Amino acid sequence: MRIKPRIVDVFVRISLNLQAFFTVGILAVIVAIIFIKGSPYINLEFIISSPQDMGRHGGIFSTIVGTILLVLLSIFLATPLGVGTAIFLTEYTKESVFTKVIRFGVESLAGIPSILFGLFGFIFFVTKLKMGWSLLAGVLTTTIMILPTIIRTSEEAIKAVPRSLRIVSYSLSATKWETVKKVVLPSAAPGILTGVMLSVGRAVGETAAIIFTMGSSLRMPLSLMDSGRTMAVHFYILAREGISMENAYATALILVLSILSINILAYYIMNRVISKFS
Amino acid sequence: MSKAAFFIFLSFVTLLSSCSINDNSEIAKKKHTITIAGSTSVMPFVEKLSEHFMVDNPNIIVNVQSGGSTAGIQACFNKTIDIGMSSRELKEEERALKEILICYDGISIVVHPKNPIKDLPLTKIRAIFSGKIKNWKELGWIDRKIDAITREEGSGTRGAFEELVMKNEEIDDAIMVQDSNGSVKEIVATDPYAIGYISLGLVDERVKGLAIDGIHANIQNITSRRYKIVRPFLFLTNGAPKEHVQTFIDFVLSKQGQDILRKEGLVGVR
Amino acid sequence: MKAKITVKDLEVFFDKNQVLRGINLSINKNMITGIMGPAGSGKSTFISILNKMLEFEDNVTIKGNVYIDGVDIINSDVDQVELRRKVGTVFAVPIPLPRSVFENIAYGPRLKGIKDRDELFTIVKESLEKAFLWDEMKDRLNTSALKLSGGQQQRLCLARTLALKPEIILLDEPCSGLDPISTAKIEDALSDLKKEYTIILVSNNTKQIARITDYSAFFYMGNLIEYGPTEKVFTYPANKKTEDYISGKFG
Amino acid sequence: MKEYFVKYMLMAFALSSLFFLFLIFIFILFEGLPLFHKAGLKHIILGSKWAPTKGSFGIFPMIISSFLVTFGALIIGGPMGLSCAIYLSEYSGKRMKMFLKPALELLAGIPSVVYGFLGVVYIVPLVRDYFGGPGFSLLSTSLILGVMILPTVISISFDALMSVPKTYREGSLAMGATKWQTIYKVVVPSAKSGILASFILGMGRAIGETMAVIMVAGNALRTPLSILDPLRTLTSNIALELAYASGDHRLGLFSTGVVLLIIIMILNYIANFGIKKGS
Repeated sequence: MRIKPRIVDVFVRISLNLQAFFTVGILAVIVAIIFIKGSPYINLEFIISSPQDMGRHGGIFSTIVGTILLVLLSIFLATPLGVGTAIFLTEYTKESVFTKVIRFGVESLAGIPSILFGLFGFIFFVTKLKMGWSLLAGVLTTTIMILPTIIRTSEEAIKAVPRSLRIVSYSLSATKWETVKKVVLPSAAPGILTGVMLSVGRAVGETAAIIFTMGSSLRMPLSLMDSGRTMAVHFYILAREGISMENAYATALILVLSILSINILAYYIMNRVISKFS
Repeated sequence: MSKAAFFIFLSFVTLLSSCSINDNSEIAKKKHTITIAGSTSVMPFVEKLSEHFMVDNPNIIVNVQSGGSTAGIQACFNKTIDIGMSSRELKEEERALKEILICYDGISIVVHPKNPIKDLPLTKIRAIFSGKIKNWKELGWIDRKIDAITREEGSGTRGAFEELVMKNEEIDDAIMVQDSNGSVKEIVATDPYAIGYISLGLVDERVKGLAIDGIHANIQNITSRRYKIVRPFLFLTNGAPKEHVQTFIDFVLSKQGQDILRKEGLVGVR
Repeated sequence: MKAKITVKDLEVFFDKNQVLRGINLSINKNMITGIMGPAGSGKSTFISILNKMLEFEDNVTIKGNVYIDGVDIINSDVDQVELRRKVGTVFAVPIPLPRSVFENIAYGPRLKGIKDRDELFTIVKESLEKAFLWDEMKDRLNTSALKLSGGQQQRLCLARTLALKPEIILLDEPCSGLDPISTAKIEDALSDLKKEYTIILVSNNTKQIARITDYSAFFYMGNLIEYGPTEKVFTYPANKKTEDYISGKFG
Repeated sequence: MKEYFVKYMLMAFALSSLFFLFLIFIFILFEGLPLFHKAGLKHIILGSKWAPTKGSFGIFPMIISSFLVTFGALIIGGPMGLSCAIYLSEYSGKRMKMFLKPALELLAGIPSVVYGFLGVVYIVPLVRDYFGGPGFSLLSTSLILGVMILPTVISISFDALMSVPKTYREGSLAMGATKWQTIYKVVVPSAKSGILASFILGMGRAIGETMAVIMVAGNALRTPLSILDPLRTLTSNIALELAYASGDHRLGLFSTGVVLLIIIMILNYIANFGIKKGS
C-alpha cells in the first residue's frame, strides 16, 4: 500500500521535531544531573579551601587557581599569536600557495586530537626541554592546542570588517599597520573575543593534553615550574578512582557551569557582532 | 585595544607579584620543596604522610605526584625529583639508585560484596586471569561471565601480581584493563560479577577481599609471611639526599610515620 | 598660471584590459578642475592614481608620468604616507570611521603624531568650519559619526580630509547620494576652498561641473576627449562626443 | 621601517602554526618510527598481541577497535545529527533557531570527562543489567561518542543545508512536491558533500577522543567479538600506559601515536580538501 505523501510529510515533521528536542534534552539532562547531584555539596568553603586527603575532603581552591593560571597564561600567549596570524593572512598577503600552506597547517592543527598534543607536550616540553610536569609545559601545550580556534574566529571577524573602512584609513595617510591597529582590530574585537572565549572553554574542559604535561599535583602552583592540577583533571581523578563522588559531582558542577557561562557569553557577543554588521 | 592588553598585562603582574610576595615571606623562613613522584599505588600513602609531616615542618613543602613506578625511577635518574616511589623491585639496570624500603603492601583479590565466594585457591585465581575460567558457575556460583579486571602494562601492582600470582602464565587479553587501584576498585564496587586486585590498604566495605587458600589478606598474615601476595613500597634517591629530604625520609621511617602507614592498612618495616 | 599636476602619456591596465589610454593634461593650482564622463570612462581610476590608492587593486600596470610639484609620483620612490597627506580624498559614499565626530577628524592629525588636545581641537574646529559643518557639530563632537545624516557625514568626510592640511583635494562624485540642499552646501564649501587648495572634482553631473569648476575634462572610454576652461568646454565644445555628452544624449 | 618589521613579525606568527605542526610531527615520528624499523611495520600494524614489556607491539586490535567505536558513534550520531540539522534549516522558525542552535553547540562545550563519567555512572550499569557483559563495551562507548559528535555533525551539515539556494526548494515545491519530498529529493542531495564532510569530521572527533573512551571502554586488549565486549582504542592505549612506560614500551606508545596521527590526517584531508573540491 502506498502511503500518501502528505501523511508522510506530517509524520516527518513530527519526528524531526521530536529528534531535535530529544537532542537538546540530552544537554538538559546532563546539566540537570550534574546540578542536582553537585549543588548540595557546593558552598563557599568548597571553593576557597584546598583539597585534603587526595580530594576526599576539603575544597578545590588549588585546582581553581591551577585552571585560571593555565587558561590565562595560554590565552595570553595564544591570542597575539593567533590574531597576528589572522591579520597576516587577511591583510598582508593575497591568496597564494604560501597562504594555502599556512591554512593547511592551521586546519591540520585543529584536527589533531588532544591526546596527541599531550604525547607531544610530554616528549618535547616535559622530557626534551626538561621542564618536567609543570605549569609551563601545560601552558605551552595548551597554547598550541587552542591556537587554531583563535586563528579561525579572528580571521572570520577581520574579514567581516568592510573594505571601505580600510580604504578610508589609507586615504587619510595611515600606513597598513596603523590601519590594522586603529580601524580593523577595534571593529573585529568582539569577534576575536568570541574566539578567545571559546578557546577558554576548550582549555578549561581539557584533560588528556594537560594531565601529561602539567601533571596532577594538588599543591597550589606558585611558579611556572610547579606542577598543578586543573579542575577537569581533578574531576577525572576524583570520579575515576572513586575518591569522593560528592566532591566529584560538585567539581563537575563548577566545571560545567563555568564552561557554559563562558560559551553563552561568547555566543552573546557573537550575536551582537552579527546584528551590528547586518 | 592596547589599553585592554595593558590591563591584562597589569593584572598578570599583580597576580605574579602577589604570588611572589607570598614566597618572599616564606623565604624568610627558608622554605624548602621536596618533589616526590612515581607509583600510583604508593602515592596516596605518601600524600597522607606528607600532610602530617608538613604540620610539624611548616618550612618544607612536599609535592607528591603520581605517574607510575617506571616514570618515578626515570625521573629519579634525571634528578628532576628528589624521591622516586616504586611499588616493584628495581631491575638490574636501575640498581644505581638508592633503595629505601618504607613498608610492605599486600595485594588483595577483591570481589563485589554481594558475591558469596569468600575463599579461592591461588590456582583458580590464576585460571581466571589467564582466561581458563570464564564463568562464575565453574567456581560454584551463578551462570554468569566473570568480569575480570587487571592493571595496565608497566604498573607496579600488575608486575607484582604477575610475579606472585600468575607465575609463568600470561594474563588473557580479553580481560578489562584499568590504570589505577582506584578505578579497579570502583568497577568491582559497582559490578556484582567483577573480580580484580588492589592494594590491601585500599580495601574497605565497598569491596570484599578474598582469602587465598584459606589465608586472609591482613596485617598479621603478612607480617607472619603466610599471605604471599606482598610487594615492597620503596623510596628511591639518586645519591645522598639533601638535608630536608632526609628529614622527610626519617619521618616516614619513624614510629609516627610507620603508625600512619599501619593505620592505612600497610605493613610497617619497624 | 602654474601647473600643480602634470600628466604625460598615462596608461593604466587592469590585467590586459586598458582603462586609460595615453592621458596628457596639466591641472592648475587654486582652481576646481572637473572631470566628467560616463561610467567606465576611467575618471575614478585617473584620480586614484594621484594619491596612489590604485595600488590596492590587483594586477594593475601603470605607464607614463604624473608630476606633482615637479616630482614624478609614478616612477620615483615617493613616500605614500607623505603623498596622501598632500593629496586628500573624499569618496562617493560617505564612510565615517566607527568613532566620534572629533576622532574622525583627528584621525589624520593623530597619525602625524599630534597628541596635544588643544592643538587637535583647533584643527578639528578649523576643518569643520571650512566644511561648513562647525555650527551643526560644535555640540556634538563626541557623538558617533555613524549617527549623522548622509549630508553631514559627507561634509564630515570633507572636513576629515581638510584636517590632513592637504594641497590637493580629490573628490570622487561626492554628491552622488545626496539631496539638493546637502549638495549645495558641499558646493559652497568647495567654491570657498579653492583659494587655498587645488581641487579635482569627479562627477557624472554635468550641471554641477558647469556650476562650480574652472577647468573641465571629458573622459570617454579611457581617452581624454576634451580639456579646457569650463566656459569654453560647455559653450563651444571642440568635439562632437563632448557636445553629445553635455547635452545629455548619452551618459 | 616599522611597517616592514610588523609585516615580518606577523609572518613569523603565521608561520608558527606550521612550525608547531612540524614539531608535533617530527617529535611523534622521531619517537615512533624507530620501533617500526626495529620490530617491523607488519608486526606492529597487523600484530594482534600487545605486550610491550615482553617485546610484542601489535596494535591491530586497537586499530580495529578505534574504527569500530568510530562507526558505532557515526551510526548513532550521524542520523540523529543530520535530522537535527534538517529540522533546524528546514522546519524551525527563526526564534526556535536562535534558541536551538546555540543550545546544541553548547553540547560541544561539555568536557569529555563529564561525558565519560556520566557514561560510567548511567550507561554502563544500564548495558550491564539489560544486555549483559561487563557494561564497559563497544555499545556504551559508541553511545557516548555518538552524543559527543552531535555538535560537529549538526553544525557542519546545517551550514551545508543552508547554503542550498532557495530557488531549488521553490522549484521543487512549485512542481507539486511536498516539503519532505523536496528535502529528500532536492535539498539533501545538493548538500551531500557538506553532510559527508560533517560525518567525516565527526569521525575525526570520535577517533581522537580519549578520556571518555578510557572511562567506558573497559580497555581489554582483544578485538571485541560482540558489541557487549570491552575494547581498547589507539587513544586510550596511549593515555593508559604513557605515564608508566619507559624504553621500548614508550616507543610502542609513540608508534600508536604515529598510526593515530596518520589516520587523523587522512580523515581531515578528505573532509577539508577532498570533498570541497568534489562539490
